[in-house]
Amino acid sequence: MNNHSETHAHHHHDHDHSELSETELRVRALETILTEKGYVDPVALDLLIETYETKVGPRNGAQVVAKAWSDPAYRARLLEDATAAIAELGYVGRQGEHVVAVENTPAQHNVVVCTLCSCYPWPVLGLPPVWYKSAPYRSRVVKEPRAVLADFGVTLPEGTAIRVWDSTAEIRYLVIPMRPAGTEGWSETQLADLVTRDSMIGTGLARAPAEIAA
Amino acid sequence: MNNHSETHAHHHHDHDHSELSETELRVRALETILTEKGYVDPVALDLLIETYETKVGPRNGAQVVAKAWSDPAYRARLLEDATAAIAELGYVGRQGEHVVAVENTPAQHNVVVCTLCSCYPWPVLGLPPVWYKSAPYRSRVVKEPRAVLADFGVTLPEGTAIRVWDSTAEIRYLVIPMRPAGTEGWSETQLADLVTRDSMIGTGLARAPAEIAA
Amino acid sequence: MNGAHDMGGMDGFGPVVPEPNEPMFHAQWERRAFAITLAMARPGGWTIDMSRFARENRSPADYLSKSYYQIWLAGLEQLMEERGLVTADEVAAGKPLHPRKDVPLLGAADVAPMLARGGPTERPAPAPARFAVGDRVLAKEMHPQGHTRLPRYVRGRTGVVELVHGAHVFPDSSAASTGEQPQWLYTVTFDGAELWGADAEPGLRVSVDAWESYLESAP
Amino acid sequence: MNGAHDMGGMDGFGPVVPEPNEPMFHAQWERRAFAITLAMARPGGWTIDMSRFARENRSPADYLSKSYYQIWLAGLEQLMEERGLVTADEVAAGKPLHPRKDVPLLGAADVAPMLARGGPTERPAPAPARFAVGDRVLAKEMHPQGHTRLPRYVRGRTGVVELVHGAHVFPDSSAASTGEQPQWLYTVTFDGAELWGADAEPGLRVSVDAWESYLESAP
Repeated sequence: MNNHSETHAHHHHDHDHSELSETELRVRALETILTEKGYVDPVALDLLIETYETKVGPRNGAQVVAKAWSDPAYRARLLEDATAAIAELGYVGRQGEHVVAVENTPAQHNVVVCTLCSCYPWPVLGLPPVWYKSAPYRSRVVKEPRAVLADFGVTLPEGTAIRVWDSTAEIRYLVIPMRPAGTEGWSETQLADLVTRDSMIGTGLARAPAEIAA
Repeated sequence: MNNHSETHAHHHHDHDHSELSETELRVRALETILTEKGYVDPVALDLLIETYETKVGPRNGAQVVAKAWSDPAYRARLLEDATAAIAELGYVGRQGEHVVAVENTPAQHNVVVCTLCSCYPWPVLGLPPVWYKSAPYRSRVVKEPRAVLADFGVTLPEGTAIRVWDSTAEIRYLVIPMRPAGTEGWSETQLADLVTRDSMIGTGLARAPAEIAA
Repeated sequence: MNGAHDMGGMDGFGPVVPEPNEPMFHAQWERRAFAITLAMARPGGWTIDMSRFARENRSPADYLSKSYYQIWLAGLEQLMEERGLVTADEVAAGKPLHPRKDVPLLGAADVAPMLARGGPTERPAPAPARFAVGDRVLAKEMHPQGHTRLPRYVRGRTGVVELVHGAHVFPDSSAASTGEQPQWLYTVTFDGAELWGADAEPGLRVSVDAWESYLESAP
Repeated sequence: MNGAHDMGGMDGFGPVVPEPNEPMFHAQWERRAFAITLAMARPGGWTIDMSRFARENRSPADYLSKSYYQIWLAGLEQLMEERGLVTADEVAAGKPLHPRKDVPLLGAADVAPMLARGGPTERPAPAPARFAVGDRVLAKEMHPQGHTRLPRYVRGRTGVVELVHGAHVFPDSSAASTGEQPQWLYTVTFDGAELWGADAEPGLRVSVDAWESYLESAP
């Protein structure tokens, strides 16, 4: 699989442009056929796109993490049954039917991958970024996660063990990053601003307060 | 790796033609540079090509097999030290420095492959055919040799075990096919006509007398 | 199948290149490909396992040269073709040439409930679980030509059961249209050195989620 | 490296398609690519192991989309570039831009002796052989990022030593420019079921040629 989608900045083939046009034309033809045959409803298609472009994304997961940082009872429920605890906040459904939350500690850092395709917890993180679906990430992170983290500019202490979760079934994993120091007394809303998408996949850490001060 | 070389009959890409031209131009440019820099001698290049196009090929191996069929002492030497026994007939050198001969019997059929690249006993068989270097052959024959033999129209008796030799080092394997019935008293020259290239790789059998009668 | 999709442990793909401020889609056609793929699951009636197999069951060169949503499209076309919903001549012509099949439609009102429901795969257990947390298990050396979710890099390696997830739809049979055949599902964790030998990064542990028939008891 | 070249046991490549009356070369450029590759080994001074690694050390998509002699060319260009014999700007310009390096030439008179000599890899044994015919050995679970000749499909599997070939140049070190480091070389034979489990064809046995450091004693 190409590391980058066709329209990404890095083009490796001279013939990308004609392939792009071919693909565009093919998708248009398919949609025309499906619509004319009455297999799809154009309004439903627009709704599907709108849902994932505007409603479902890593802000959902950030709320979950911020609440777990703030509320020990919620944290306990999240670690016990993440699917139910996440549903308390209204995040349910497709590609999040069975969720397990895994918590980072100074002793263990968790990283999530799907080596076989692109499994990812949609209700809390939205659709996965291109790099998550790419061959470099899928091939390397189960063997050399520290080298992969270096590609993200992340260096972990030597004493921290790395635990990689390969999502080969319908279980979806959500990483709970470590709460940054200097956030005592912060509200859940403030804390959620520190929780990045990558920190919930394990290829990043939660932001330090200084990073969002500017 | 493409199953077929670029000029093979089956083209899978619309842009084969332009790629072919690009490759052709690149090879010409390389040869020009190498010649002008004095790194290669054009006469030496022609000699290399002429050698493998006209002098080295499966007729060499067929002589070896025919002699082994005819001469029990030679057969014994071939099975004991194939490199030396083949050198007796003058076939030596590059990609045949260390040869092992493996004999087909009713109980065991031998097949040779190089899953990692294209290792092949040049002095006795010449350069390998495209299929031998192709992904379908290299990927499948170590796992489902009977299915691969079916692609060659070869069906072995159920009781015949299949032994696949993956040439992962500099040892080269030469299969001695079974001598066809009805060839009693034939000369080595006559017998050699029955020995096909594929029968010495293990993807074929020696031809029956009836097959060459016509 | 041992296809190009089973990438864990492969070398040579280069660095991971995160894209700052990456948009959800990189082209209009990706939006539409995404939406028609989701919408067609209702009239198509295929399972997620059939979808995955349709995407991965192609030559490695083809898989590796297509972008993510191009693979989705290729898989979708194959699933529709197999069921006679949309045929190759129609795609070539860019218009319907054959009568509509009588299949249900995903209407606009169905979208939110469909997404909220998702596709839970947990099922009543057909038998007691064979393994428990802490058991040492061997991932079988298996190489089926059909769909499977046991990656090559753990096959033949020994790990420890870390989580037990209940019984879940078995993807190998679901993809092959031979039914859900639910099995117990386990998270099995392997030491890096067990998977990669001396070439593993120190301190690494890796888990996969593995169905019961992928596993054997290990000493 | 676990590259696309290590194909044993992969699925999805389709049938083997023999070509009747196949010519030795399918285009004039293939003849020339073949010849310049053979001829450049003398001035280049690289080993066969370095050549193999130069060919296989590329992204899987690249390896799988190139034809056989296109891979040879790409490998040759890389080897020449690394040694400053021919540089990328020269290939782009189609003519020499930098001075010739002082390296030996393969002259016409050298061709026959060079081909007749070949490149024998047997060397005096540095130590007694650790294994003997009939020994049970385990192919190590190893995943080096450099060149190796132990295919993935036998790693972690147990076989039997069938032939002992003497000590041979070790490709892993030879490709890495760390010398010949000769090791004992064995033909190790595996039952099909050991390699492929229940998915093996019945009665199958497969061997690889394996250097001593690829192997461990097995019970």
